[in-house]
Amino acid sequence: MFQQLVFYLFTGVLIISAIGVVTVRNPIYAALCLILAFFSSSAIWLLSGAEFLGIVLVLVYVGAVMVLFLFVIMLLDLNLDLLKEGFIRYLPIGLGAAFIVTLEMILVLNMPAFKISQPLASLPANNTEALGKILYTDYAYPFEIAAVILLLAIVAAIVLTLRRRTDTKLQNISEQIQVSRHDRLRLIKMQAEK
Amino acid sequence: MELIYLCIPLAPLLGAIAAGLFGKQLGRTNSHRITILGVSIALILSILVAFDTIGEGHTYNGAVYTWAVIKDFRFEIGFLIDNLSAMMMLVVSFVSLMVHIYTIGYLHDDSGYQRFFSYISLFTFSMLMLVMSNNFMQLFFGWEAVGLVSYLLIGFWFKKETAIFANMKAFIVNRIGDFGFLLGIGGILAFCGSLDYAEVFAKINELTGQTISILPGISWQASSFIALLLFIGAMGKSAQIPLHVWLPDSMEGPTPISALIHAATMVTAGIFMVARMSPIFELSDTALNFIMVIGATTAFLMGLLGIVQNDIKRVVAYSTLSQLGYMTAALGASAYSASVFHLMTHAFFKALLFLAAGSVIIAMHHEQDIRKMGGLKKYLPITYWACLVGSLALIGFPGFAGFFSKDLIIEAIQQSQLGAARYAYPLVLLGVFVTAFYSFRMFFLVFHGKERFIASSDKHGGQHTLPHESPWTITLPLILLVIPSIFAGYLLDPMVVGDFFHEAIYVNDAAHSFDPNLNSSLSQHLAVQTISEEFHGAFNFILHGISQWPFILAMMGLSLAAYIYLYNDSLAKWGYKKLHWLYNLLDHKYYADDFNQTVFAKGSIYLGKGLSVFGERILIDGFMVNGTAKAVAWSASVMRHLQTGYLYDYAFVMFGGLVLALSWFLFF
Amino acid sequence: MFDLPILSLLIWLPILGGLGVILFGRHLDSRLFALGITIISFFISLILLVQFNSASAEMQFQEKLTWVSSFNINYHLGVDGFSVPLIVLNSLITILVVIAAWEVIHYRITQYLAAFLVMEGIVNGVFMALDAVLFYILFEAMLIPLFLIIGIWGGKRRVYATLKFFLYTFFGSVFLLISLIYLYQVGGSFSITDMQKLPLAILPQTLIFLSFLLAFGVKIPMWPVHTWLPDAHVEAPTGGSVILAAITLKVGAYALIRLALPIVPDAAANLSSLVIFLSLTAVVYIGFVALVQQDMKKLIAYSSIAHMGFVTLGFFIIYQLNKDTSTAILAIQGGMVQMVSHGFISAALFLCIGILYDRMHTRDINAYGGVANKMPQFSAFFVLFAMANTGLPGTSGFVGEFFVILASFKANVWLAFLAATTLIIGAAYTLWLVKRVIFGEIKNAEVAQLTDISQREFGLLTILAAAVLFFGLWPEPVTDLMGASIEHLLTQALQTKCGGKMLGDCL
Amino acid sequence: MISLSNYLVIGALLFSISIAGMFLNRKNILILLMCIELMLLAVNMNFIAFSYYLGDLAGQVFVFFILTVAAAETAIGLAILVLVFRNRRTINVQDLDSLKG
Repeated sequence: MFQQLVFYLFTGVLIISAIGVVTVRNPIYAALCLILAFFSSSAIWLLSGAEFLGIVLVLVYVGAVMVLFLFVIMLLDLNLDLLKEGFIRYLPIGLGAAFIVTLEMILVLNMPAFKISQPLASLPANNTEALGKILYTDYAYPFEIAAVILLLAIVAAIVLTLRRRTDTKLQNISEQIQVSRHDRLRLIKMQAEK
Repeated sequence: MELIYLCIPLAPLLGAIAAGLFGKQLGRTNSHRITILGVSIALILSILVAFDTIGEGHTYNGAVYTWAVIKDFRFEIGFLIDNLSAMMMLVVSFVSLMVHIYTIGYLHDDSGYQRFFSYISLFTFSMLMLVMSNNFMQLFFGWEAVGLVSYLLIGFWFKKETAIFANMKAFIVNRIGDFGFLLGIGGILAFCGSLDYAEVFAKINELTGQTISILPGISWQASSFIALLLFIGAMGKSAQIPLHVWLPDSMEGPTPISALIHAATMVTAGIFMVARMSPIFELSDTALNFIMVIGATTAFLMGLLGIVQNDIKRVVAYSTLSQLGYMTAALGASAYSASVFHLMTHAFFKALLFLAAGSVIIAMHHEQDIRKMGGLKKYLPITYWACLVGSLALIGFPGFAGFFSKDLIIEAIQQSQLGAARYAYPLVLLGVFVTAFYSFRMFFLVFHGKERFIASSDKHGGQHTLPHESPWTITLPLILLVIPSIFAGYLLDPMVVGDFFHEAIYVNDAAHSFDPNLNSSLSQHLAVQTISEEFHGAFNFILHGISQWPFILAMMGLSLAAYIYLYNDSLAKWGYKKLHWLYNLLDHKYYADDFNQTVFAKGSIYLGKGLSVFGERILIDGFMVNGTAKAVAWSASVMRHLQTGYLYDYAFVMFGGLVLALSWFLFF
Repeated sequence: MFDLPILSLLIWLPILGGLGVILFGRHLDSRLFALGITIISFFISLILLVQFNSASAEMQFQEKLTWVSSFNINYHLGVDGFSVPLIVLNSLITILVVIAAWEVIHYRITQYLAAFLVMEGIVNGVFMALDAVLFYILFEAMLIPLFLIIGIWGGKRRVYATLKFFLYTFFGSVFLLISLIYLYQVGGSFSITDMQKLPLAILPQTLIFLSFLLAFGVKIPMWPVHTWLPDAHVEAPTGGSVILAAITLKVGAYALIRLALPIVPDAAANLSSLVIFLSLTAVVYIGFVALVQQDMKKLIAYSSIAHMGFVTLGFFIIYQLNKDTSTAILAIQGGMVQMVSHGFISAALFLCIGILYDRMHTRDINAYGGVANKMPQFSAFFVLFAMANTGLPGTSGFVGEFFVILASFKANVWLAFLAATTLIIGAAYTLWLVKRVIFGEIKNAEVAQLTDISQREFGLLTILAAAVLFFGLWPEPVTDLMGASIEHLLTQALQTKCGGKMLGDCL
Repeated sequence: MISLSNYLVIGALLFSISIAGMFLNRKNILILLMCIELMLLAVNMNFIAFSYYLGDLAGQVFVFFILTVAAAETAIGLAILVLVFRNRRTINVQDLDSLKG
C-alpha cells in the first residue's frame, strides 16, 4: 500500500516536471525541472529493485550532466524571447502528435504479453553486486567499448571547444630553437651603388 | 619454269621497291635504269613463257604459297599460265616497257621522277599478278592493287586540285565496281566452296538450277546473279556506263599512265576477267544480254562524246571508253576470243595514240587544247606518222590491227542470236562512223590546217619557240608500238580462228535460244565459230571487209572529218548552231557527272550530316545519353527541396516514420 | 625457364614496372625504364606465342591459386588461340605508345608511362582470366588508367569525355556483374569454363545475353551505345587514343567470344539478328557519319566503330549459316583477324594524327592541306594506312572484311550487300580525308612550316606498316593460331544448352 | 498492486511529452537536447520495469549502457552547441540551415 502511494506520488511529480521541461520559458527552469524528473524517476527505479541504476542516475545525470547543461545555459548569452517564439502556434501540432503516440502506445500496451501484475522471477537481492558480476563477465566487451566511447566523447568535447587564440603572445620554444640562418637571413648579390 | 613465273611479277616489284624506297639515294638515272631492267626482265621472261605456253602447249596451274587455310577453304596465291594469261603478260609487259622508256623523256624535269617509276613498276607487278592469278582472291588482289596504283598515278601531281579530285573519284567509282565484284566472289564461294578457278569451273554446272532468294518470294538464278555481280566489277574497272565517269577525269594524270593504265592494260582487266570467267557467264543468258546492252551503249554514247572534246587526251580517252564498249559487247555475244583479240590490238594502238598525244603535248609545252594546235605535221614527222597509224588502226582501216579485231566483233554481234544483239548491232555500226569522225577530227586539227598555236601565243605576247620533235626516248616507243599496231591483226588466224583460247575460254555449245523454233540448228553462243567457219585467210578477210558496212561507215566518217576540218569548217559551225541542244548534252557528258555530284556525292554528305546531327547529336547523345543525365539532374533538383536543412523538419520526418512503423506493427 | 608462371609475369611485370616508374621515376630515366619493361614483356609474350600449341583448343599455361575460398573464387589464368594474338598485340602496341610519348609528353611523364604500363598488365590479365570474378575486376580496373590518361593528359573537354566514357562503360558492366553472380548462384562456380558447360533455360539465357551485350557492346562499341568513343578519342592524348582504339575496343569483342557465345548459345542464336542488325547499322550508318566529320580524330574514331561492326557481324553471322561449320569458322576468323588488324591500323592512324597534332596543334581537317609537299615520308605512310583502313587487299584491313563478307553472303545476300557497302563508304571517307589533308597545294603558313617525321616517328610507323603489310600478304600465321580454338568455340556456340531439340529452340 | 502496465504507461507518457516538447520548442537546441534526455529516460523506465517483472538483469545492463552513451552524446552535443554559438552567436535552429539542398 505504501509502495503504491510512493509510486503514484513520484509518478505524479515525474509527469508534472516532465511537462514543465517542455513548457517553461526559461531554459534554466527547464533544466531544473529535468533534474526533478530525474530525481523522481530514480525513486521509481529504486522501488522496482534497480538500486544501483537509481543511484547512478542521480550521481551521473543530476550530478554531472545536468550541471553541464546549466553551465552551458548560463555561459551562453541567449536571447530567450526569440527562442520561445511560435510556442502557441505549434501547441496544437505538438499536442496532436503526443496524442497520436500515446494512443498507439496504449494500443500496444493492451497486448496480453504486457499484462503482468507480479514479477515472474525475482531479481538477486544485492542488485549492485549482481549487476557488477554480469557487467564484468558476460558484458565485458560492450563495457570496454562503452568506456572507449566515453573517452572519445571527452576528447571530442575538448577538441571541439578548444579555441586557439591568435592574439596572445605565446612563445613556441621548439620552433625558436630550430631556426636556422637561412630562415632569417637572405644574401643578395647586387651592383654597387654609384 | 615456276621460278620464271615467279620472277615475272617480282622483277618489276623489286624495281618499284628500289625506286620507291631508295629513290633519293639511287638518283634519277639509276632509278629508271633499275625499273626498266625489272620490266625488261618481265618482258623477256614473258616472251619465253609465251613460247613455252603457246608454242609448246605447256600450261601451268599451281600455288606459290598458301595465304590462309580456314577449315575447308584454302586461299592461295598461285599462277595459272595458259594462252590467255601468256598473251596478257606479253601485252602488259611490252606496253609497260614502252611506257617506262617513254617516261624518261616525258617526265624529264619532274621532281617526282623516281616516284613515278616506282608507281608504274608497281603497277606492272599488280597487273601481272592479276592476269597470272589462278584464283578469284588473287584476281581481286590485283584488281584492287591496280586501282590503288591508278589512284596514286592520277594524283601524281598532287598539287593540282583537279588531279586529286579525279583520283579520289576514280578510286571510289572503281570501288563501286569492286563492291559488286566482291559480292560475286562471295557468291562463288558460297555456291562452289572454293575460289580456285579450276575447282570452281569444274563444279560450275552445279550452279544451274540453284537460286538465290533476293526478296521473300522472289528468287533469281544463282548463275545469273553471280555473273551480274561479277560484271559490275568489270563495269567499274573497264569503265562501262554508268560507271564510266572516272575514266575521262583520270586524264589529269601524266600521259604515260594514261597510255599504260587507262588505255592499254588496267581498264581492260574487266574484259580479261569476263573472258577468264566465261564458264560462269555462259550459264546465264540474262547476264550476256545485259553485258551486250551495256557494252553497245557505252560504245556508241561514249564515242559521241569524243566528237565535242577539245582536249587531245580526252578525245583519246573517250575513244578508249568506246572501244571498251566494243569489247564488252563482244563478250556479251560470247565472242570472248574476239574481245580479247581486240583487247590486245587496242592495247597497242591506243597506247600508241596516247604516247603520240603525249609527244604532241610536250611539243606544245603542255598545251592540250586541239583548237590551239594545227599544222604540226612538219614539226613532228615521227609523231605524225605514228598518230596516223594509230588512228587508222583505231577506225579499223583494212589491213591495220584494229580492222581485224573490230570487224570480228561487229560480225560476232551480228551473228549473235541473243535478244540484245538486235539492239547492239546498229549501235556498234553507228559507233564505227563516230569513231572515224572524231579520230580524224582530232588528227586533222592537230597535224593539218593552220598553225593556230602561233596566233594564240602571239596574242599572249610570249616568245614562242617552234615545236620540235621529241627526243628518242619518246619516239622510240612510238616506233616500236607502230609495228604491232599494224601487224597484230594478222594474228587473227591463229588467235581467234585457230581456237587459241580453247583451254582458257569456254563457250557453251549446248546453250540454245529461249525459243526452240527460232533457229535450232545454230547455237546462239557460237558467233565466233560461225565466223571461223567462213574464214579463208587474212587477205580474203580484208577483201570481204571492204564490201561491208563497217568499212563504208568508217570511210564516211573519215571523209566527213576531212571535209569539215580540212576544207570547210563552216559546216561545223552550222552543225553547232543547229544542234545546239545535242552539243550541250554532249558537252555536259550527258550530265552524268553533274548527276553523280548532286545526287550521290552531295546526297551522301547531306545524309551524313543529317545522321550526324539528328542521329548522333540529338537522338543518341542528346536524348539517350545526356537525356539520362538530365533526367537524373532534374529529379535531383526536385528532390533537393525535401532537404530544408532545418533540424526540426528532419525530426518531424523521423516522427512520421515512427508513427508509420508503429501503425504497421499494430495493424498488420 | 619453362616453369616460369609466364602468364602471371605478363600481368604483374608491367603493373609492378608501372609502380616502379612512379616510385623511382625521379632517380632514373623513366622513359628508358618504361621502355625496358615493355620490351621485356613483349619478349615474354613472344615466348608465349612460340610455346603456344596452336593445334590444341585447350587452355594452356594454366595457373590456378585459391583466392577467396568461401565463394570459390580463384586466381585462374589460361590462354587459348583467342587470347594469344591479342596479348601479343597489346604488348607490342604498348611499346609503341611508350616510344610515341618520348618527346611529346612533358607534363608528369612518369605517371603517364606508369598508367600505360599498368594498363598493359591489366589488359593482359583480362585476356587470360578464366575466373569470372577475376575477369570482372580486371575488366573494370582497365577503366582506371584510361580514365586517368584521358582526364590528366587530355584536351580541353577532357572532364566531359572522361565522365561520359566512365559512366557509359560502367553502366554496361553493372549488368555483367549481376549476370556473373546469377551464374554463380546457379552453377556454384565462378570458373568461366564451368559456366560454359552450365545448362540454362531460355529466359535466364536471354537476360544474361542482353546484359553481356550491353556490357561488351559499350566497350566494342556497338551502335547505339557508341557515342562515348568519339568524345574520348578526341580528348585523349595520342597514346590514349592508340590504346583505346587498338586494345580497349578488342576487350569487348574478346569478351563476347569468351563469355557470351559459349555461355548462352541459345539466346545468342535467337538474338543474333538483333546483333547483326546493330553491326550493319554500325557499318553503314556510322560510315555516313564519319564522312562529314571535321575533326580527324573523330573521323577515325567513327571509322573504328564501323570496322568493329565487322567483328560483331562475323561473330554472330554464324547463327545464320545453318550449321555450315566451315563458313562459320571463316566468319569468326574474319572477326578475329579484323580485330588484330584494326589494332594495327587504328593505332597507326591515331599515331599519324598525333604526329600532325604535335606540329600544328589542331585536328581540324580544314586547317590542313598539301601536307605531302612538306612531309613526303609521312604522307607515304599516311596513304598506306588510309588504304589499309579502306580494306585494300594486301593490307591486313582487307583480310577480316573479306572473310566476313564471304561468310555473310552464304547467310544472306543482303547481309553481304550491306556489309560490302563499306568498300564504297570506307573509301569515300578515308580518301576524302587524305585528299583534304595530304594532297593539294600548301594551304597556309602553318602547313608550310611543317617538318617531316623524325627517326623515332619513322621507326614507329615502319613497325606498324610492316605489320599491316605482313598480315595482309600472309594472314596464315594468325588464322592458324586461332583455328583450333575457333572450332572448339563453335562446338560450344552452336550447341543448345536449354534442352531443346536444336539451337535456340527451347519451348 | 503496481503492475507492469503502470510502468509502461509512465514510459509512454514521458515519451509523448518529450515528443510534444520537440514540437513546441523547435527553435531551442538546448530544450531539444533535454527532450532527448527525457525520451531516453522513458526508454530506460521501460527497461527497468521489464527487468523487474521478468527477473532478468540484462535490462538493467542495457540501461547502464544507454546512460553511458547518453552522457557521451550530451557532452558532445553541448560542445557542438557551444561551438555553434561561438561561430553564429545564436542557437536558434531556424538559422542553422547549411544542409539545405
